[in-house]
Amino acid sequence: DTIKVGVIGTMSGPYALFGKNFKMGIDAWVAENGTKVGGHDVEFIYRDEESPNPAKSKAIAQELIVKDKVQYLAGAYFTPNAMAIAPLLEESKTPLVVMNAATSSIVEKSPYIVRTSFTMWQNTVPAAKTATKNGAKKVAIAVSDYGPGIDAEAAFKKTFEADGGAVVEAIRIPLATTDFSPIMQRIKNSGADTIFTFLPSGPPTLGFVKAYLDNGLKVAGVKLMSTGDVVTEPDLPNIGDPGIGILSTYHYSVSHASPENASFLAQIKKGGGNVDEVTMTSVAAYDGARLIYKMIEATAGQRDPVKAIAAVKDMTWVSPRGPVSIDPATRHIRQNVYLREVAKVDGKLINREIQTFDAQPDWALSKE
Amino acid sequence: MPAAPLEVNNLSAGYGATRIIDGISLSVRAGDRLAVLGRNGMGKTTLLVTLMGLTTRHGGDIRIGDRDVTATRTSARAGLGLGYVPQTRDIFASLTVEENLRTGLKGRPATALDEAYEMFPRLRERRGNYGKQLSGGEQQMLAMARTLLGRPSILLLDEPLEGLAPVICDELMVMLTRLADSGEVTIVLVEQQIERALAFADSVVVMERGRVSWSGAPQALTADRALVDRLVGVGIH
Amino acid sequence: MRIVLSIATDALAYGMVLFIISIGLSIMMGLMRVVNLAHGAFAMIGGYLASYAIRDLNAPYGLAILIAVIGAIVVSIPFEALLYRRIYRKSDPLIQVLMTIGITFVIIGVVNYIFGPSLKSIPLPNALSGPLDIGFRMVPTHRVFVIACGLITALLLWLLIEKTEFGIKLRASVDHSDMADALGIRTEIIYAVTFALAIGLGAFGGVVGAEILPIEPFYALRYMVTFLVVVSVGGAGSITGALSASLLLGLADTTGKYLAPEFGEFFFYLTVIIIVFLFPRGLFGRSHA
Amino acid sequence: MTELFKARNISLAFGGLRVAQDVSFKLAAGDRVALIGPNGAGKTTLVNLMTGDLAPGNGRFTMAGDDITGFSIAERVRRGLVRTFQTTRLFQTLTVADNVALAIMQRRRITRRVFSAATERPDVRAEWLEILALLGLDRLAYRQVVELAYGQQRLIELAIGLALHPKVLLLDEPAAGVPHDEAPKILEAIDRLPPDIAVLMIEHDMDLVFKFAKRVLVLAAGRLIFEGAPSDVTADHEVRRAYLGSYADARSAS
Amino acid sequence: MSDSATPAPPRGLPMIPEASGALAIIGLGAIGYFLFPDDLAFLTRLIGITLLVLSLDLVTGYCGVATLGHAAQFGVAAYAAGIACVRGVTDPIALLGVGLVAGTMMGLISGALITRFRGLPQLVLSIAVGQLVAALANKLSWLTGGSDGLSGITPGKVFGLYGFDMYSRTAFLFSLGVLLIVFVVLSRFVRSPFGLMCRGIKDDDLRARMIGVSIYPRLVVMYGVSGAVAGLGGALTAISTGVVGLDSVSFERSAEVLVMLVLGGAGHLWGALAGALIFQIFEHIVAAANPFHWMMLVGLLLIGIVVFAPRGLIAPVMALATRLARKGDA
Ligand SMILES: Nc1ncnc2c1ncn2[C@@H]1O[C@H](COP(=O)(O)OP(=O)(O)OP(=O)(O)O)[C@@H](O)[C@H]1O
Ligand SMILES: Nc1ncnc2c1ncn2[C@@H]1O[C@H](COP(=O)(O)OP(=O)(O)OP(=O)(O)O)[C@@H](O)[C@H]1O
Ligand SMILES: [Mg+2]
Ligand SMILES: [Mg+2]
Repeated sequence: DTIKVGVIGTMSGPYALFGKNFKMGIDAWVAENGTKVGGHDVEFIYRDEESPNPAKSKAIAQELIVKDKVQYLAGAYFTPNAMAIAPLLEESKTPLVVMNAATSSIVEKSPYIVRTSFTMWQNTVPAAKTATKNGAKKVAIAVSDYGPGIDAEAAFKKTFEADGGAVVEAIRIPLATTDFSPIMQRIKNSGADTIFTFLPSGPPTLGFVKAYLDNGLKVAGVKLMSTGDVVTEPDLPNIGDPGIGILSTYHYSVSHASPENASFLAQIKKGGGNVDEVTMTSVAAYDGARLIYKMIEATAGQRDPVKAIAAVKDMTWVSPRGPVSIDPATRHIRQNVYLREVAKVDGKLINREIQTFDAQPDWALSKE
Repeated sequence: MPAAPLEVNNLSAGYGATRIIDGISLSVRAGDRLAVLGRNGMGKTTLLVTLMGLTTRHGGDIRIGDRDVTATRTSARAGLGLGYVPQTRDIFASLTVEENLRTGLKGRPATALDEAYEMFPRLRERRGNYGKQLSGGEQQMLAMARTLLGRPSILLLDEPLEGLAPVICDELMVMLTRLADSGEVTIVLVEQQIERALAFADSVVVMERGRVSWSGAPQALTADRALVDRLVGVGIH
Repeated sequence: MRIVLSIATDALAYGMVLFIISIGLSIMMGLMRVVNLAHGAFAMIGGYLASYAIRDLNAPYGLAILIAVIGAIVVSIPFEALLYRRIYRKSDPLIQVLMTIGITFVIIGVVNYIFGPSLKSIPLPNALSGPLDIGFRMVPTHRVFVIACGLITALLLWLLIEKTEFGIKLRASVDHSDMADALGIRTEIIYAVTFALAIGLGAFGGVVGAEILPIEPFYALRYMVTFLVVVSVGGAGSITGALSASLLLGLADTTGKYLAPEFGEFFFYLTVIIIVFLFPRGLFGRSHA
Repeated sequence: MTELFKARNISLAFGGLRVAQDVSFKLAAGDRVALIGPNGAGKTTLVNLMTGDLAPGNGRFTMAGDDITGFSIAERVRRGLVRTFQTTRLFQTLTVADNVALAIMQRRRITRRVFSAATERPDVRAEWLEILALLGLDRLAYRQVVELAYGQQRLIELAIGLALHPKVLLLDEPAAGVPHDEAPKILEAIDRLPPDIAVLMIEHDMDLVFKFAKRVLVLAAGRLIFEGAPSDVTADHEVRRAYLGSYADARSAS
Repeated sequence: MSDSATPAPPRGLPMIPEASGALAIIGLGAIGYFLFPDDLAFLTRLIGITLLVLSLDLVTGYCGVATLGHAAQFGVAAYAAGIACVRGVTDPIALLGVGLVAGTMMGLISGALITRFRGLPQLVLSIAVGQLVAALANKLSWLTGGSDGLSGITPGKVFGLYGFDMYSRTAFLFSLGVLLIVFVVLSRFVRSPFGLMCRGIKDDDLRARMIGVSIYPRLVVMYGVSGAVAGLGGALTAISTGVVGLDSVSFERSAEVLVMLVLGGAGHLWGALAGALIFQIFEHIVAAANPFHWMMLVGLLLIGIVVFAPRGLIAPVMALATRLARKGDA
């Protein structure tokens, strides 16, 4: 028999790179572990969520469940799309492995959801701590004006102010913005010594960093601190040498030095993937596939979501990003977050890890 | 360019698949003046437009001088000396009067514009105005002048007197007669002012439902009002 | 005062980028009456070619611009010959929208396939990169370059369209293509040349504007609305219109971003509405007959 | 006779060009007036001013004693001021019948109805059939207007005008493009109108003007230079020179 | 004088349009329900969008108003229905009513702004109004859920009997019923004197004014009707999906439905119906077959339509029908 897994991701459209990464990660896992689990064939079926479009995503998920009879759902790049799928899970007894959507509350929408990606709180709290440690007194926060951005702003503000710092400017930038000159000017006038920013990876992030450099903020000594989304590895060549030294906190760097990561990247290359295009979503997908295999194994190929979720609820393993575990209370991944710095190594720009924050939970949901 | 003869052989054409003119043959000698008469909707305009190559041709052929132009592109026909003044005038609305005239120059120097202004002094006064601001009659003058500036050897006129004041009609007819007399141009005139058309032409065809229903000398019609009435008049249709 | 100057500087630079990219579309919409929603797609092709020329062929910036402009025109030729010709004359604008959206999708698909889904930068020469001190603040050097390019483009185009025989023939062909033909104007050539001009301008804008509107496969759709709005507000086909609309909208956008960024496009579109109500024919529209 | 329409001291200039200069006239019930004058004299512009398409720089219009200068186009039409266009303006993609039917239904205030079939309402149909038959257009009733010859389109302009049951009817060169010998059909149609309406016709076809008009207004360079009986107009030296040309001679000869 | 007999109106399809419309929709619905029972979620979504396309046809096809902001009516109604549901109004019929009212209001507002102008200014205003609504939907995230979407919409049973399930049977039949009623009502509406006058205004608005029509109020009313239809579509989508996202007010949505309309043939309800069905089914099939490069195929479809059926898909069918009818007369 064949157990089908429906993967919903951004396969076309402006975010196609990340959908492609879902596939690269899953392919890498399958290449290493085979297409059979305990005698059952596993087949991944890809569908395009394209953009934040909950109605469409729900129709796709429903079709996967009803028509293709998938036993598991996976993927979900955007939060609203994940939210739209959630109500289907219980009736259809289908677990969902979220491989990107980063709003904390998603896992609360259904007991059948586990997440292998990250949340904004998870990555931002270490950023705020770092800022304090590096002597930042006055910070300007600039985030994209949508769910994750607002999460990032709240997380930074809360942590940084608790440590005695002052937030002198908090700017919410619309997603469509590409010209950041006026924003830089405003930050400059605010007298901030450090900028904290989160923008979803893509054209805006590049524009932001360039505006930071070209408007003379770097020259004037204003530091830039961000979550890793702003300096994803495929963007680094575009930012170029002026970006060297930018700090970020993130759960995965393509340059992470570990045997697991090396073999993961080698596997991607072997499968025809381009290592320069690898982003965090491929790792989330790789680990997501691990969870799915585990669930299939635990249920012996039967549709039994309770048993399946129970089997992965407290899993612990070493991922290409480092040691991770699933938090049984939240079904969200607990992982190391790294402080990285853009550096040039062997003529190539990378995010060099310079400090590790061990086993970070989702700070929004966690009771710690 | 000296006047050229025009030969049309068994020409059929229309708009898309709809056939409007059906097997028309005409022969106009160089320097001749042919008047085309007929009631509304009989295909006069369609005939002229087909000569310019702007409809779907279903059959037959067209010759200018000794050249077969049946398959020639519209702009090239203009290059061969065919000049057309449409019934709807087709003024370039967003060009000024002067710019409109310049489109008709066909490579002649801009000083030639004075010819047009002499022909219609009214246009000189309005030279800086946009085409769409002109009165109906002014547009008619402009359309005529624009085509004449290109010194056509065959001139196709579709109701050129429509909307012109009687004095201007007089002047225009005088001018057209002078042009034709000079032997520089062959004229095909579609006109509803039958008396003026008959006085001007040296041969006449009457069209009915896309065919030539009568042809002959203008005198035959001038003399016989009843015949005119039957052919183009208020008869039953 | 400093703030005002500062905003004005940013607005001018942003406005000029909008202008350079939109003017090709303005010509296409105003003079050829083709609502070419694929304009951004050709600008994007220009951007990709320039990026490829600089990063993979090590071409200097100036040469890369040339390659981009000529390359985009060459790519556009089959589109012109096979597709655009069908929608030039008298065609319903809705049909034009349909066709040009289709062309956009196809170009996006092909570009995505060839160059991959990630963003492509166009590295600047040293002389144009980094900040430039203009007294009261630092501005990106590149912006100064863009402003100069914008002004020169505007002037040359104005001369071409308003003052030359070509401009007259073009406008005549658009008003009444049959009549223009009947006067001996080779309208199909006029159209082809103008099309190439519009595409070339788009590609040029795509390259020099890439710092603000970065080149990626969805460029063509992402900025479609912005270009359309700039052209319509300015009045299609008018150089001065496009220029003033770009500057005004650039100002609205920059001011909004500076003073209340969280409102996003709100002020931009509010300004659009106000301008339309004040100038119902576009700022300097070529009103169509 | 009751005065239906009055123009008082109307002036308008386009930039430097003064197209109406202090024009005043009256139209009374039963009037049949021809407005003639050289090309570009301002005749069409005057009609545009009367219908509200243009606003005068100066002067007032009154209809049945009410000042209508500030009224919208539609409002004036509803009061019975109806025009035809020199260059045809029709509903091009609709059929001939629909064009006339719309005018009829608008007049009868039934175009606001949202739930009844339109053109084929028996009462409406009877009316458009009659009008089209009068102008010899009935065979074309179900043809799309775009497909018609220009001369036929001109007659539809008139048909729409008639369908609106005007009190004051302004005809801008209704016979242009209609064969000279068929033009009387237009007069015939006008003759069928109720006798108490006023008709103002702009026309360059002098035969038609003389058959039609009981009074002639001559406009030149935006000024009314003559007002009087048709028989007097050919005698007026100025009018002969500026406008009539050989026609005057032909007419005085006959 | 003419001696010809009084002209006979050209004969149309053998049945009156309302009946043929109803039959076609029931037929298509039956095909969907019985032959594609696993695709009902998709078909339900399709019906919601189809209503938006029909609504767009009213203003674009019948009034000639060019708009790239029509999703505003749809989205506002979807949000209104969604918010009402989240706050306790769970009866689906009542939610439809909420959508209808919200859509109508939004339609009247947009119409009042947009139809004052023609041409490009009109187009750009429609974009601006649409984008303002989108910016507001994002800004008012306490009400709309912002970019996370408005979730948790769980409508009650239809007539208290049929609940919404995962297989979308109820949702599909419910939507189909709404579409049926709307289509029949609109068939009648567009042939009414009011509808015919709108077509006249589209052809030549000065001519319309010159027969005494005040066009502005009429266009605004038409926009209101159009908003009502779009509102039903939005409410249906909210009810059947259970989430409302920013996509429902987005520019992309507006552009997409315009493409569908033109593809089918603007100015015919059948064209709107055909365009909506064909585009969405085609997109659905190619997107499933090739999730990575389906866009290119859709692009090729659009180009193909312009090349082979430049007046939309429905025009050749209509021409054929007329030809057959004329032949029948002869
Ligand atoms: N674009 C068109 N498409 C289809 N049929 C047309 C078109 N233009 C004209 N016709 C038809 O062709 C026939 C001949 O039209 P044409 O314009 O040649 O007549 P005409 O003799 O010039 O009439 P008029 O004196 O009124 O100008 C008419 O029956 C008309 O309905
Ligand atoms: N919008 C405008 N701007 C500038 N000039 C205009 C405008 N409209 C009309 N004119 C000018 O006003 C004058 C009067 O035009 P009008 O159309 O009233 O003339 P007319 O008496 O009807 O002439 P015709 O008999 O030729 O139709 C013309 O010279 C015309 O060029
Ligand atoms: Mg004709
Ligand atoms: Mg006039």
